[in-house]
Amino acid sequence: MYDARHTEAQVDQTETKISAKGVQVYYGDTHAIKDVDVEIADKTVTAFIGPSGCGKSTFLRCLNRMNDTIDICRVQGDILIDGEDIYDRRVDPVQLRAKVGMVFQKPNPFPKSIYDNIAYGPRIHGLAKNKADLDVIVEKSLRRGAIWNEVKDRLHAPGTGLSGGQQQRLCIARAIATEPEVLLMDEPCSALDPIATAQVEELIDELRLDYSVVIVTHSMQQAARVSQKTAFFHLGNLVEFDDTTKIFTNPEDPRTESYITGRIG
Amino acid sequence: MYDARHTEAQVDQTETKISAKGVQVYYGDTHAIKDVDVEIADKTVTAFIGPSGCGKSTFLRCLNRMNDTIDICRVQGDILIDGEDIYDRRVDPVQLRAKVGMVFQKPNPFPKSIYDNIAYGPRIHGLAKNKADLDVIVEKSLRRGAIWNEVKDRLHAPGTGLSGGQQQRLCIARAIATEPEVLLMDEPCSALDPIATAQVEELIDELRLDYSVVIVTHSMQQAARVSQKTAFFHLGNLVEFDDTTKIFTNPEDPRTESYITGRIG
Amino acid sequence: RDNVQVAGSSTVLPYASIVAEAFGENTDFPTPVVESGGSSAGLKRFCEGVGENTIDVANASRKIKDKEIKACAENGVTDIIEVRIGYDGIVFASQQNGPAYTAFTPSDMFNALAPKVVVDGALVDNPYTQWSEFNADLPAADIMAFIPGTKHGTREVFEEKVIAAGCEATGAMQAMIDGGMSHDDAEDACLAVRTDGRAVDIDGDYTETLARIEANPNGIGVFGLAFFENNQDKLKVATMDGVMPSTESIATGEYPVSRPLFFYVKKAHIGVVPGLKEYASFFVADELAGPEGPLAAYGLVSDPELAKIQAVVSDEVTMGGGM
Amino acid sequence: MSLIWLLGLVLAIAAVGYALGRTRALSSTNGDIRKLHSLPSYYGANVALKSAIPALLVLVVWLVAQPLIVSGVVSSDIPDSAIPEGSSRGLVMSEVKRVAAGLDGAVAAGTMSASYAASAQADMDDVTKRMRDAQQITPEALTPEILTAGQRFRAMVAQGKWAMTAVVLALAVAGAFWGLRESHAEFRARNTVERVTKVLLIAAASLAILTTVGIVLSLVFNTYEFFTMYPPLEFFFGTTWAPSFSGRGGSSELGIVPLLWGTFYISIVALAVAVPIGLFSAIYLSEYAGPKVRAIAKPLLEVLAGIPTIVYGLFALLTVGPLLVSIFGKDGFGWMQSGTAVMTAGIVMGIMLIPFVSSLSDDIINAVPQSLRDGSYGLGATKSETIKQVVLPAALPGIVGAILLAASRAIGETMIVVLGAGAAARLSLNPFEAMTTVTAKIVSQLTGDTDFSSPEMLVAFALGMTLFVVTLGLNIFALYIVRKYREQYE
Amino acid sequence: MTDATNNPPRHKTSLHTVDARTKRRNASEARFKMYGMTAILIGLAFLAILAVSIIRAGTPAFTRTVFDMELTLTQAEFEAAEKQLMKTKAYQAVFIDQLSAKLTEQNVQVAFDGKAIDRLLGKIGGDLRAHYRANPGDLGKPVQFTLPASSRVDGYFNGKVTRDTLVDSRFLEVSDLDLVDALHEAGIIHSAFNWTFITAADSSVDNPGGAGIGASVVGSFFMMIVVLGLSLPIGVAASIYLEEFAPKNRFTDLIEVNIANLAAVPSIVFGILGLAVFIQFMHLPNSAPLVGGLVLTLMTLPTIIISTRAALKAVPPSIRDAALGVGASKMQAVFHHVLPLAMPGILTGTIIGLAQALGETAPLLLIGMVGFVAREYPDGLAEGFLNANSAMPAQIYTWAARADSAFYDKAWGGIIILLIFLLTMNIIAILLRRRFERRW
Ligand SMILES: Nc1ncnc2c1ncn2[C@@H]1O[C@H](COP(=O)(O)OP(=O)(O)OP(=O)(O)O)[C@@H](O)[C@H]1O
Ligand SMILES: Nc1ncnc2c1ncn2[C@@H]1O[C@H](COP(=O)(O)OP(=O)(O)OP(=O)(O)O)[C@@H](O)[C@H]1O
Ligand SMILES: [Mg+2]
Ligand SMILES: [Mg+2]
Ligand SMILES: O=P([O-])([O-])[O-]
Repeated sequence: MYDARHTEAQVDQTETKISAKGVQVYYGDTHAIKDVDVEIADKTVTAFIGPSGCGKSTFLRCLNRMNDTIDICRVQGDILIDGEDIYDRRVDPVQLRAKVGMVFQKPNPFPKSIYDNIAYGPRIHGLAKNKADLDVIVEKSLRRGAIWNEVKDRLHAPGTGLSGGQQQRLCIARAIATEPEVLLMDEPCSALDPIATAQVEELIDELRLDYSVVIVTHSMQQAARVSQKTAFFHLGNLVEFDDTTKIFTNPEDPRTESYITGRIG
Repeated sequence: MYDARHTEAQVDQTETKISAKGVQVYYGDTHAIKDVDVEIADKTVTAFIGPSGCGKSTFLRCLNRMNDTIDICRVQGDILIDGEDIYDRRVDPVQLRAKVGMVFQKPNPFPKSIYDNIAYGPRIHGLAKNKADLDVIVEKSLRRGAIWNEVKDRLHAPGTGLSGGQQQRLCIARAIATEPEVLLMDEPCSALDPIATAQVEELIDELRLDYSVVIVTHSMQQAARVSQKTAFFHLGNLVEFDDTTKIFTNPEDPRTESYITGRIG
Repeated sequence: RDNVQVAGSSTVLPYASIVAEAFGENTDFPTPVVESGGSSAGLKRFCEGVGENTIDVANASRKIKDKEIKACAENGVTDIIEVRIGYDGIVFASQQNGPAYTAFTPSDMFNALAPKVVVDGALVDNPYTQWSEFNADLPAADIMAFIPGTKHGTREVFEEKVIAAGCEATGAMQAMIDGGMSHDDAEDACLAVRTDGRAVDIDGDYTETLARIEANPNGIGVFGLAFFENNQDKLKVATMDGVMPSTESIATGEYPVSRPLFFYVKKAHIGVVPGLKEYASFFVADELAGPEGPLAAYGLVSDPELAKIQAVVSDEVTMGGGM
Repeated sequence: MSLIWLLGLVLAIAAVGYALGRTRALSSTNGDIRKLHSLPSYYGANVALKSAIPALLVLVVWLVAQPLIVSGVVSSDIPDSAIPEGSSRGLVMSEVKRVAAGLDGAVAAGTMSASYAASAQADMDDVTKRMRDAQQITPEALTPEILTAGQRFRAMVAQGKWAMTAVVLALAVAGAFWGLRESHAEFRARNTVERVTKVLLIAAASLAILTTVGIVLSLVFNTYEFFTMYPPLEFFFGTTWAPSFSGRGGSSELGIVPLLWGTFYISIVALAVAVPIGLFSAIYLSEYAGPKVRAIAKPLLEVLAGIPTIVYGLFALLTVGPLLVSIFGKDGFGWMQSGTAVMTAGIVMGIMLIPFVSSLSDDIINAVPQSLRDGSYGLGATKSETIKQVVLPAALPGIVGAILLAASRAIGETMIVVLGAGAAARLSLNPFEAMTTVTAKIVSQLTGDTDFSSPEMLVAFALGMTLFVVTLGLNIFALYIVRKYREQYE
Repeated sequence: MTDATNNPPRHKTSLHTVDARTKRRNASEARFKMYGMTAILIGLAFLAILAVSIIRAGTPAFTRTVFDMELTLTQAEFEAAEKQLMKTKAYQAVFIDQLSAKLTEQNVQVAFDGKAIDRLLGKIGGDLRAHYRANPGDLGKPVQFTLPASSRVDGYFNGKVTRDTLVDSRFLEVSDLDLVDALHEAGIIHSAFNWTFITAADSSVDNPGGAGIGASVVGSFFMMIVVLGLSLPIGVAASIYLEEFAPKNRFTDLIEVNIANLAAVPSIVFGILGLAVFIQFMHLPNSAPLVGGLVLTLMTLPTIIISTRAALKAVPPSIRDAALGVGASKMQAVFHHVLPLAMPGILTGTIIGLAQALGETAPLLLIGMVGFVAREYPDGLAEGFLNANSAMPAQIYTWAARADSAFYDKAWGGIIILLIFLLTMNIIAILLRRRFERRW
């Protein structure tokens, strides 16, 4: 049923967008990410998989320095985006985050109207010249987030009054409204039904044409469907990182194999 | 891989645990649940499926009167548990909720230690005679919630410092710690990896021996695996309610069929 | 700055306010600003120096102390004109409907309020709970006196002119000296007031004393004469040593408990601050501070030597004699 | 040009700069906002800030410095002979200033020509008369020295004013140009503006430090002075507070212990009233009451914080005191002698403090996310259990803050203490006895009749200083408690 | 997963019958709720008691007894009066003469003399002089005057002075009351609403009839403008810095403790500081509302900072994450999202802080706003901030200390005005706060 895709297409060697080297993350004394090296290619969808608590979200949050907001969190190692170290003192995390958008694991709409939730990013980035422009952006984002039909009549109702899945899609729409170059999505479909999931996957596929997308997912099927590269994390280690097809058909590490066959958790 | 189950077993006619008649729910002017009749049997797992925003959570929250806490929410119709109308004025929602436990869609651990998160329910219901008793309950609940191994060394760390999936399992453990007669679970496995999901499903299956479980899920496979009865909601209507096998193999309503085959969302 | 600035004693404030208002209404100078805040605070600001941002006049309910004059001089405030405006009578009054407290002597007050009194020739802890216990002429009512707190200058007058006098008269002072105290120590010890709650310090104003008396029928309070006269319908006054307090008896010195009131003028500001000298002479003019003037009408005991004081002001005679 | 005008002009330049900066930035990318580093308004704000802030800073500094400099120069030019005995250079200067103002006034009223005012030297009487005609206040006897100095003063002030106007406007324009030059697409306008904003925020926060420094400075010298006159040991450990009049040989006993005890005791009673009532009110308002009740009850309770303390004092004296006496006095339990007591003041103060606890706590409780409550209800907890075990712990820092604020207020209150608890310092355990507080004594010693360089007056500063240190200790302890028990949600 | 069966499910219970434990818990719930309700009721009851006593004690201030009479002042009398030192007394004498003449003419049956009339009159000379100085054209013409009676006559009209309790004194004698009755009958004196009280400035201690709170309302108004204009922005800015931007270290802890500690500094100490810094160092004028406002600002800041910080802390971090995640800067996240959500707490702090500032007297004592200060209305803004003025609490405080009990009524009347001022001031904040309140 998931047909209209570009999946099989270009897994050719595009340039590296993000490259992480020797990344270590500590929460206080807990060592949450242990020496992770990873290269994320441009115009590619990379999936992070691994058992719950293995550090996927933590690593994802390193990529746009969202971990800065957690007091006890310390990050070591180098993360380069387009060859620039994002932890460099000259880097403005704000610009970084404008470039690297994020959908959080727990949907967190602003306690504002649905419209304002979407319009906020474009407004602060000056993406719209006028109100009409903004309306267009909001509608387009909501459509791409596969939620337009459900909310078009209540754009000015609060975003917090939506159902779980609707909030999740609202957050996806909010993230793409600012047109980031890299989009980090932490389990974006966890609360979505198959149809909505399919629409979001379609969106991801479409985004891949221009951007780089990193997605955390627990659904092996989803990873297989949307990603070209897959990284498998386990207990804070990056166990294996390779082409998705390779990982799912012929993993090198025994742990990877056990995980995708459902033996370790 | 999901083998050690009692699934095929007793789908025999057990007595009705919950019966809802003509339930209508409004959020302000929005009509979220439209005239739903449903009978939920004891010692059975009932799955609610349906596209995002169709009213599953809303209906679930009616069953233990959690909707009381939303100001703008109005509930009409009768919901009987063990033949008693839960919206009766004599009914104490507190007792009701002790009897009908709930796992929320968004994990909401208390800002307390992991231990206290679990111990909270048993403490207020007086389920433990002493500290040792409580320790036993906590450990057992965490084990059943499939999270013991991950947190056993940090029982006194805050529950809010857990990963998304860990929080979800913590909330499951918290709900079963009070041993409710009915357990309502709103997408309990949305943030879980397959192994953890399997463990939770095992738990559900085990709970079914004594209790009645209602689970909201977006995964048709999961519904098929764990439930004996399935209700399909669409746009606030209960479209079809029948044995799970029936729903998934031979649905009566065309909408159900389209949904399970992935055509409407 | 074109107005006269005055600060200081809250006891002098009422009189100063009458003068200031009249000064504004009767001359073309702006109404002076009169701040309250206590003699000490007023003098402190007075002595901060000369110049526009310091006050011109300090009101005080006591004479300026030598230490203060010295401090003033250190800050360049050297020529100070001292102006005595009259006397403040201090009276003992109680509720109209209360017990018949009509006549006291310093001895009565001492017996009632001292921590140690002489009973049968021996100095003992004050055993009295009722006035009649030591003076059969006084009513058999519980002792309860509201006396000025230690922040008030009135307390000093009360201690010196009433308690100390009583101490000597009852022989307590002699008893203390006999008991081995030096004369000075005994004098100090004489001023103590019992602390078991029968003598209540009032740090607030006379209105507070009045409120306490109204709430407490047995209470006897210490008031200024002006305050008492304004509230004669609520209070009845007692004689001291047989003398009824009044402006006349105080002016003649018959009534023992009173104190002089002053204000101090910075000579250096005269001629610089417009209206300063006019204000000072207006204050002590017969029309105001004289026995027929509004200050006396309000309750100030006019200074019998007012003419001398007027001369001091008009000649700008500074303290210590210099011109 | 008057100050208001100058200020207006600077602001106008800033406003124009804002508009220009915006458009210039936009035009640098041909109207494409997306190519700009920051939103156009940030470019505008950058220009506005660059033109306004330096100009205004210079303006303020100038306004402070010019009078000092001009006075200094003019005053040093006055010959010593022109200063009458007993007067001072400062006083003569104020006369000079008055003459300058008089000349200004006379010119404005038309009784003098500008040139006459600037240069007249010969006829003092004529100058005086002309100033009087213009309703100006004049010195009694105008001397040539003073007139010259006055004219000099006037001239310098006028020059200074022109110079200031010129410098300030030039700075504003220069700043605007600087900002405008930067208004191109690559310039990080937002970062610049935010850096300035942050500096402003830091400046605001430093004000608290400055205030503290100011308070400590204004207390510490007099405190030191006090300790040179009175032994510190007796002050800190003396158990009697009995100031007497310094004229009488300094037999005062100034022990702080009874005052601290009274402060502590009265505050405890006040908090014992305010905290339960306030906290329960807050809980009721935020968790139980409907929006209507809440909308009315909360502001009404807040009125309690705005009633002048003198009313509370009288309420204590006239209503609560007698009431307590009738219960605990001779006719009742016999513990209480008169209406003034720790209890009276404490209870009334507690009433005043209710809104400090109730309103602030209510806001904080209200801010606890609903999902936490849902989590607890879902487990079958009652509302009160939820509140006690989930909501209150999550709101703890705010609630402790509110209680501290109430405690602070209790410590700092005087009027209620004076009228409700009396003025006598006493060390007793019986809450039905009169006592007094440190603050009440600070006020009464400061406003009293005693001589201002006596220990009886200076002790007020030592009391203030001690209280400051003691409350600092309490606050550190409170911070520690909050840190220890804080439950951070999400 | 085996041991489920070891633990048989609890006995099924009916929802309609409440088990013992639940009963106990519900009882405790009911108790808890009742405590809450009781707490509110206690608070409101205290408020009601205070309000009733304030209103009861304060209403007399709003009425006064006045003489209504036509007066003709000749040029000669005017000139004679202007020659005196106490000119106002001469005007008063003229009024008394003409009133005596009128009474004789009307053949009033009560014995009276000039002194008796003088006792009944308030201090009116000032008003008369001011009138004729402003309108010299009225000389020689009859002019209708409405002038205050003495405070004792006021007391007689509102029942505070009765023939039984009155003690003859130079202020009033019992026989004078007959004259009052006669004048009342003749329509010369009557009660009227006391506009003077609302509009006038303070008067001297022997002139209660002329006393008003108006000028000090203006003083308080200018002070509150300063307090609001400075303490709210500075307080919020400081809180934002400390809560959102400052590195969390010993130094910020120090600041935090410090601010909390500032709240405990007795207000008079702020007066000491204000005197030293603003008046002695910065040479701002004495008794000026600007200085008062600055001192009160320092005093209000801790309240606002403490409540703002608490409110900022209470905003869930996920909101900040959401904003940062779409590329907002920290500054934007704070100003666009966190601050609006913290608004109710900020406004509460403002309401309480301003209420406190509005009612504070002690620090004003040291910077010269207590005493006999407010005499004229300022013309214009600059004067409003810089001219000597009093403030409402200071005015109330001085009135309450005065001997004539008529001022006591005025003090209570002043409190009513102060509370009205407070409510007006707060109403905007209260409405705003309601708009910002929300749960998430
Ligand atoms: N608090 C609320 N206020 C207003 N509308 C609400 C509120 N909660 C839910 N709704 C609306 O009610 C409808 C049903 O919501 P509900 O949460 O029950 O959906 P759901 O089936 O659980 O969806 P999902 O799978 O996305 O969680 C949706 O349209 C939703 O927007
Ligand atoms: N704020 C925090 N403080 C302390 N420990 C944390 C915090 N956040 C995460 N951790 C710990 O770090 C580890 C990695 O967490 P992370 O959230 O990255 O897991 P995850 O792979 O995203 O899991 P999930 O699939 O359940 O979301 C976990 O053990 C978690 O408990
Ligand atoms: Mg995660
Ligand atoms: Mg849902
Ligand atoms: O205010 P006093 O100095 O007169 O007490």
